[in-house]
Amino acid sequence: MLRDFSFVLIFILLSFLLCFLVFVVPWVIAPRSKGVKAQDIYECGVDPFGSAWVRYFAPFYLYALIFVAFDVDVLYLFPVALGYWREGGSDRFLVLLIFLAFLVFPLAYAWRKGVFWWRP
Amino acid sequence: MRLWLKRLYRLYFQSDPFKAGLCLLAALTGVSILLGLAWLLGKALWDLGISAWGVDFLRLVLGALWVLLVLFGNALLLVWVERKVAGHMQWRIGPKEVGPFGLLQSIADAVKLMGKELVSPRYVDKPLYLLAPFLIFMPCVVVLLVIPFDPHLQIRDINVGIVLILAFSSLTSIAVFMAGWGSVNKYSLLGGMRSISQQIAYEIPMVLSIVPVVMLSGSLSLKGIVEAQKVPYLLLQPVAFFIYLISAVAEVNRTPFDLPEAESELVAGYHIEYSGMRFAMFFLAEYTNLFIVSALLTTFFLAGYKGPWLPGWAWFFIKTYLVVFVIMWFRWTFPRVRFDQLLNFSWKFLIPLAMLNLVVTGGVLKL
Amino acid sequence: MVEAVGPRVKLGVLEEFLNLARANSLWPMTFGLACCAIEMMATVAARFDLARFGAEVMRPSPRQCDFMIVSGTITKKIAPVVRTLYEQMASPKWVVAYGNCAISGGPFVFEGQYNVIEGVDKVIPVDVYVPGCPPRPEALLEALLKLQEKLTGVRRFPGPERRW
Amino acid sequence: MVAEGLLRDLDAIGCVVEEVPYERKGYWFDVKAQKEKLPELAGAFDQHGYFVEEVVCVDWREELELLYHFNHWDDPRRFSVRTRVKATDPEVPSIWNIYPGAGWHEREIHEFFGVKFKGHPNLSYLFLHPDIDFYPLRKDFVPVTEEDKRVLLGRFPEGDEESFWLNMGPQHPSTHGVLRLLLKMKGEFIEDMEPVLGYMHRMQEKMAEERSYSQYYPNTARMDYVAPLAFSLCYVLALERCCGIEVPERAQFIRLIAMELNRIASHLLWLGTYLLDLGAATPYFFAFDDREQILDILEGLTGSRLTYCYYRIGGVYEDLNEGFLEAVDRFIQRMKRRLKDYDELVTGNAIFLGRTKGIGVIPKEVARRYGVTGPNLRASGVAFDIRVCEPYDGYRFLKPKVALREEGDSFARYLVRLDEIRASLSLLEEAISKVPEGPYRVEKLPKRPPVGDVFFATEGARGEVGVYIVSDGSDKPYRLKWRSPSFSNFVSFTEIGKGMLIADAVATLGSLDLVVPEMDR
Repeated sequence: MLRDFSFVLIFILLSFLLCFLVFVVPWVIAPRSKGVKAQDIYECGVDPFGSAWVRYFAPFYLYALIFVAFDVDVLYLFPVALGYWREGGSDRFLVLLIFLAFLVFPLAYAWRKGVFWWRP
Repeated sequence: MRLWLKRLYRLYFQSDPFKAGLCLLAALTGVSILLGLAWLLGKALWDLGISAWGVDFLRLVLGALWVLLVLFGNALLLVWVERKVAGHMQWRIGPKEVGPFGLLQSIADAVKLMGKELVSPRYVDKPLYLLAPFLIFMPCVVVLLVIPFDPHLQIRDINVGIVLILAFSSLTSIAVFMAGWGSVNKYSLLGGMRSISQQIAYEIPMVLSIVPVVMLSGSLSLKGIVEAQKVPYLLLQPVAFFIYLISAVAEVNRTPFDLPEAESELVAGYHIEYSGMRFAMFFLAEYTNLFIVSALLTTFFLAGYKGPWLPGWAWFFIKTYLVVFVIMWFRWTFPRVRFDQLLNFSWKFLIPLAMLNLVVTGGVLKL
Repeated sequence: MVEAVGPRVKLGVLEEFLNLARANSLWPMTFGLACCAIEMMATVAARFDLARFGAEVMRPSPRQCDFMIVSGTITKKIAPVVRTLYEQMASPKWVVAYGNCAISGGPFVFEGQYNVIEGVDKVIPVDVYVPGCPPRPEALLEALLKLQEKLTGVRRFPGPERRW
Repeated sequence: MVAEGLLRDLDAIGCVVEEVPYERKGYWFDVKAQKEKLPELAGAFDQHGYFVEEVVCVDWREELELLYHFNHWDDPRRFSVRTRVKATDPEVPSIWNIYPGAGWHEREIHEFFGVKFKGHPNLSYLFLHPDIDFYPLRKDFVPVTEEDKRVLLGRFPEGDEESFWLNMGPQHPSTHGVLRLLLKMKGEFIEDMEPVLGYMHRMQEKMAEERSYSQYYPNTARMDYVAPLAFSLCYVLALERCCGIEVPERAQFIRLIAMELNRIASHLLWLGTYLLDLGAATPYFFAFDDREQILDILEGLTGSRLTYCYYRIGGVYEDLNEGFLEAVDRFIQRMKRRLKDYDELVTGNAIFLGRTKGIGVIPKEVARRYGVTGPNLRASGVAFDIRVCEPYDGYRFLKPKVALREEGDSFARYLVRLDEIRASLSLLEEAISKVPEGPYRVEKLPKRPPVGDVFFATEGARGEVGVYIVSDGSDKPYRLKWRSPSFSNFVSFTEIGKGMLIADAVATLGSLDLVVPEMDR
């Protein structure tokens, strides 16, 4: 197990190293632009009004909230599914149904509350 | 040296069909030899057993080389294939002049991007902006670790492979959001926002469509799943297959779901401020992710490397690239959906359907 | 106008190799100004197919493209925009002045005119000029070949005279 | 009829209405009004369902003359309402609250002539660059005063740092040129917008005053470069109407054939770029390939691919070239097959339907108040087509079928344009079988047009193209004003676009088929 994940760790490091090397090359061999606006923020060729970091509107956060309600539960489905077929009796199906019912509930609630209906 | 370069140049651009054919043949032979070599090495190592530290180390080194080969070879190939496929679908021929059949086109692109300036705008949030290309590249490398290209060509068969893949591919959305937020550009911010809600919306149907596969195979290791498929699960789980296909297209941000980089709305989306190699990382990640989701689709539903006559890796690559072709076909046929339609399609249609599919599967298995 | 500083390390052979790659992967910017933009679009389309030379990757963001096709009249209002976009492009970068308007103001120059800048080279440096009103798509292809020639010193297709 | 009822109302208001010969002037009624009575007058026109075609200002040195052209969909008899103001301190009541479309024309006149419109909420720069510190279209040099400059620089959101302002354009893939929209966003929704035009303002109207009639003529094709023949035709026909030239029938047929081919080419280009806006790349290549066939035919006829200079006052430049009619016939057969392909590829596509159905609806009332014309209007259920209402040239012999849809959304506009391609094909089929023999142009032309004014409207691919020419008897126009359909079509978007998703805004903007240099002139 530990050896498995040492592989993963080494590969992560490898990818970072590779990326770093790839970024050093252009730093060395690429020419650089000069210009007053070269380092400015691009916005279709004109100066932007105000910052991009402003208060953002709600629908995205609502989606994020139901996702949180969902994702962890969905991940627990894997242990349920793993031995589902070969082990245990028909009562497993009932367990699955109960599990899914918990998933259906937030979805139905969000649907009812109009999260999926966009309006300005 | 100069003369040699010019000769090379002439070979590139004024090649007759004969020379072109020769070049292609040479390239194909080279790739086959490399693949065969990797296969043989993998097989030999497999036979040696995996207890010894030395063998592990060897596997690691060879695995790293293999991953690099797949990563860059695949991206170069797919860029060329995509442009060629697009060309032929659109009554034109696509890249043709750069090398035989335009085969060197993607290499020229890569080298050019290597020599391009890395602009880092003044007002960006430096840590986020600089880290995003690293983070988008990392999952691509790690996920290739567990993909079974062949019975003998899998760098490491981790027993919770699926969970690992899901965990790391979720990182992509974080990287994209970091890029969008860190650029302090309004278009990229919109792109980042879209990206993150799109990825989380389509991750759930994706997971829910994998769960029946796990139920059927009783294994979380990718190799175990392939070995458990007496018949391709496409036949047993057609609904899950289509849900996975749609979610996969959405996960890799391709038309009709390419909202985060929607060209006609958000100019270039989240990577709008990235230039040169940094942009190339996003480009590379896009094509590698395309390969990965196709490979996973092959593994889960099309019986992976299994198949008669041909060696395993050949079957694997044939199936994977077939899926890649289908996804490309989508791209050049469909318009882009609207953003709320995209999200609601997942939440209102795909997720309930996936749950229903799960219930039916569970019921049938316990009958 | 000095628009760029050279690389930190410059090697002759490396530079030639890079230029060879650059010449074969010139990505234009999606920036249509006026009439000539339609001919630019026609050049990308099926009959003329800019993709043959690997130049069909229209990048809308200036950070990611290699050359700008100035396809139309430069008015006083658009000139700063063109200048900004040019500066925001990542170097190395090139400019094609496509059409008479971009070269000299074209048919829109007359006594007492108040809004047209007579030539885009008053705003940004230009590498290739393509005359015509509008130039045919073949002319844009020729401009691309000229740009490649400028980079590699070699003409792709044997022209009137072979250099080597 | 509507006009009679209106005439009674106008009498009640107390305006002098004069009936003028339509064949020479291009309008039926000439209304002279006091400037104070303008709002009242506009109200009367509004009650009878008229729309503003254009607002023109003519500088007579001591006085400025303002002209409002009103027209009606069901009773297309044009009213020309004129009022005069002192050139030293020109001030007129604005009619923007009755006709918001006219409000946009008023903004244009304000910055080009310095006429102040009392009650107008926003008289900031629309076309011009802030450095230009005089009124360009005035005959004498009139500098912009400090006070006026403040008004002109008025409404930029400099202080408003809290909101999410997004610049869409000038360099943006889906604005097709250099249109700039300053959007006030609320997340993905558009709360408010401020268009900035004039990035392609090429002084067409000023240039006309500097050049002789024939010198100016080639530039007409550079305004709407997608369907340039409509503008050429309009200009040529206006001068013919002014001079009373009767064109041979063969020339009229040739003009009609070229014009209809050009219309199909324009709609094909629109089809391709619109689908590109919606994210589908392939139809773009298909449409351009079909368009190339038309360009081949027109190149054989006119000698150029895009900016034609083919029509001449009193006919056309050259007779039909050899094999032209056969080529047109071949194209018609090909195009009929191809339309089926488009139907299969695009029309039935569920994603396309989801993106366009019910999106960007232009109600009839909005269309009227903004002066929307062309396919955009016909998609809203109004059968108003200049080719049928005021038949000119070859359209007096051949009637096109008017494509009509009721929904008014983007999908309806798409269908109307496809139907127009079909209608144009059948019209072409009829025309090439009926081309009469005879001369293709008149030999004797008058040196210069007589003193007077003339209006002419033709149906371009985007809507009603109109030109208003004031001649003082010299070889240069005294004043020339274009009515560009894209401008009126576009300003309607400032109303319907509010509260839209940005993706819908792209889909709607694309479906309006805008050509920016035509808006900016």
